[in-house]
Amino acid sequence: MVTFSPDPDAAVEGVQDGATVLIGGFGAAGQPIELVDALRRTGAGDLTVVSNNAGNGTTGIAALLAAGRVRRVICSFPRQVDSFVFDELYRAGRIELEVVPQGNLAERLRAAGAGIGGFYTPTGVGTLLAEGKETRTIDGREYLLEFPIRGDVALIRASTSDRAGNLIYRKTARNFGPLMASAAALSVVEVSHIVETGALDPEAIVTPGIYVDRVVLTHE
Amino acid sequence: MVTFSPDPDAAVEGVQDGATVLIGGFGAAGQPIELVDALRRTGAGDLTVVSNNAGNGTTGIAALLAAGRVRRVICSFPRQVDSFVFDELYRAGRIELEVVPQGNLAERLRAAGAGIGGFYTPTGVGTLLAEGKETRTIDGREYLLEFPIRGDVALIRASTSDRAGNLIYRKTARNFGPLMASAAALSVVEVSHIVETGALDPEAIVTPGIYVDRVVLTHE
Amino acid sequence: MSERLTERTIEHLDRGPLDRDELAKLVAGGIAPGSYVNLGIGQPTAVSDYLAPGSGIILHTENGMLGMGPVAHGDQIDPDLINAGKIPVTELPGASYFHQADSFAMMRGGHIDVCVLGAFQVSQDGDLANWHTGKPDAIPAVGGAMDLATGAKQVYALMTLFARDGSPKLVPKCTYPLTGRGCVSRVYTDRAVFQLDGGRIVVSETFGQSFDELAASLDVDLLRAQDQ
Amino acid sequence: MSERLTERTIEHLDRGPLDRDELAKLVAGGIAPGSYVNLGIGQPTAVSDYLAPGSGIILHTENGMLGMGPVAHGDQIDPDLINAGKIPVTELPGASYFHQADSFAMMRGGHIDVCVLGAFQVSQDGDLANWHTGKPDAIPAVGGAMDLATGAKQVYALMTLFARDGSPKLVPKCTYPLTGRGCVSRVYTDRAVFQLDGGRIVVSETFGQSFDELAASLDVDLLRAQDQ
Repeated sequence: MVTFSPDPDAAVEGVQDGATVLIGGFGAAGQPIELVDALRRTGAGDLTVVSNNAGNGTTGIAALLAAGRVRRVICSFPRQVDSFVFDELYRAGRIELEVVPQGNLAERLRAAGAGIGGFYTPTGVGTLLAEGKETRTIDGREYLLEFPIRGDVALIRASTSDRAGNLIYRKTARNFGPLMASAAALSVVEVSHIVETGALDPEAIVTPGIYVDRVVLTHE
Repeated sequence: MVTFSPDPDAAVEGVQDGATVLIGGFGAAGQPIELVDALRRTGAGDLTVVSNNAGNGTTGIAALLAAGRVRRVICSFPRQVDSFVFDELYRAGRIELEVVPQGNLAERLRAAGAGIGGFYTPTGVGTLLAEGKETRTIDGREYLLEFPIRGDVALIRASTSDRAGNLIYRKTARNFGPLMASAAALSVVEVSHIVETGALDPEAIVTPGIYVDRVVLTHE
Repeated sequence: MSERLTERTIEHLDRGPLDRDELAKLVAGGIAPGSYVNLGIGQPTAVSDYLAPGSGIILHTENGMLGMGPVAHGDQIDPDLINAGKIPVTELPGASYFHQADSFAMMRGGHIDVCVLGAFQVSQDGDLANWHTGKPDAIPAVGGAMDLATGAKQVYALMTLFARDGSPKLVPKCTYPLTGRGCVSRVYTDRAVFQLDGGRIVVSETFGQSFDELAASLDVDLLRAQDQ
Repeated sequence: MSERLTERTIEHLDRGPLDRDELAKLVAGGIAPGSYVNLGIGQPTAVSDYLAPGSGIILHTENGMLGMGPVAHGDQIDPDLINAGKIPVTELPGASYFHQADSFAMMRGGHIDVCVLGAFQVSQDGDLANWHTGKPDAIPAVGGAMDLATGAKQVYALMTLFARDGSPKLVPKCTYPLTGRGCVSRVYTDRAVFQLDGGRIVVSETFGQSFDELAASLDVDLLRAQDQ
């Protein structure tokens, strides 16, 4: 059942050292900035962060990395013009990196949420990222076997939640949110608006409240 | 690119003998009755029909079966109070049946649309429906390997299409429509309403037009 | 495994077996407030009549909906809004619709707290048989039964304890074809409520008979709650 | 394989190599009306400036949108509406939004007609290298590149024919780490357009040089369209 947290710090309470944390967003769109900042303030460390990118500038995920809280990053695109915090840690051998093609990352998160034990994907076949992975030829095409990525906690951003935790997103900020909400034991969402239950169109709800545990209202 | 057919007969033109036809609907909700009737009128035979049910009464899929056009049915729930047409053919050994748990059926259709070569599902493990299927233990749990179900053509029903073929559905009539539209080489949709492109909320489109080839307006 | 129902086995000797409504009410009372619940076709559907208003229990129907309301009547009937038993139903505030892959992802992924399913047989290991009589001329039809049995966090079986021919339906090993292995954690029957726990069967309550009378009528070993 | 571009190899000797805009325009003109198209990060993005209005070409951006419009300026800029290069863009009528699994299902499932991708190297077998320089200190970052290369019906590579050091980028075998195997069907460069077909390389057009001059500058065997 969804609960509404008074502030981001309350919303991320209980994240343990060593947790796997799924963090939504593609670039700045859909980044749960306030929740990531709150996570940093908890002091929880030895984290595995699963996110499309590995932080920009000195805020959000980059600040979490800079604070030394992250042991391992699973992402599709760590290297960006302003990913210097990650770059430095990586080059110094102080952080582990698993690079996953973006579509495989999305599908592995979906598999975790959907109870799928593994799946065969054509993406990555014959590349460096296939090393160590099982392959199988199905109907004449080669595939890699990929496994689910489950989170202990998901931190995501949506546009609006109703009182039942049903979520809608805005435009391309939807990106990983619905998948991560389904793939984590505890799903925490920051939203710009909270409305009464029944105010959202049942045909247009993207993440049903069943996938949501905690909601916090933050500034837009 | 989507085209708009003048009537259901034009919409189903070109279905070949031996085709695999995905037919939407769960019970009466979302059944593309007019397209199924038109398919019967084409005379195409030796069909494999993939649908949740195997026909009710004497109309729709049941009429297609009664006309002797179907060699094989892949479905989750053939037996119903009024499935006498199927029942009789099946008992007479005149139709093949593959029973697939409803969730595996849905996931196999999704896999076909998503380019997934196969996936491991826990559903069906240790049952009659696991016979002949490969199993694998992942993280201590046993799974069955299931493969995609692709269609040559999908016949589905939606509520509304815009001129770009973007679809929305009504309530539980959504069921298999979005999956089948993505899983077939040719997707044919009957709708109750056609609106101008731009009239549907981009956040609420369920089946993007990329999955739609032919649309026909039928009575509600 | 689910929490203990009772500290001690309660023997209701001052009454007969439960009727269908009493049984549905008992099941409803055993579901925690705020749970997401799927009620199988047939007798389990009646459980919805006894869910307390304000309990915050949200019903899932596997044909693609959360927030299902009561059965529709008269003008409420909408052919596009049906439950898994193909009965017209209604929509509650906060409802949402989704396609079949999303609906079964929800089920298979372990997001539904409780699924209540009818049963032909349940074994002491929690195996469930409810989809196929095993008769050679039977037309197999599984629907979502296997997905539900396999996917929910808790599966409660709801059945009469004895078949029409008098044979017990809680058995050492199912003779009917299985729907799922080791999936049932609780069995609600007209004669008693059982908790299944790693091959052990603990009796929570009996109706119209004593624990010993119950034990004598079954081919499985029973435990009293207080003997655990 | 895609349809032949030209019946005969056309040698444009009265001009120099194409500049970036001319090349983008050429690629745009080679995309069939009504196609669903994904334009990769970098130079391919410029192709959108030359898609004919009324062509009905619909752009996919893998971060979750169909019906992407031009780059946003001024008041149009919405931080929630960006393309895969993280540049603010606009929305056209008929656009739709979806999450990352749905977006890559669309790509992986073969629903996107054409994907135009930048390249470090393309091999005669259609192998694509565009994600990793292979340098030991490089931080690997793949994004959606492998999904795009593997998933689209047609992959067009868009690149200069020669690297800054003068080495050809259309090669017998890629020396850079691969993005995808045998995925490229057409190569657009400033010096020529190539069709790849089962290990054979057919030249459609040359710019600023003859077929023979082009052939002499590369380490791969080239065919004239009319010799096929």
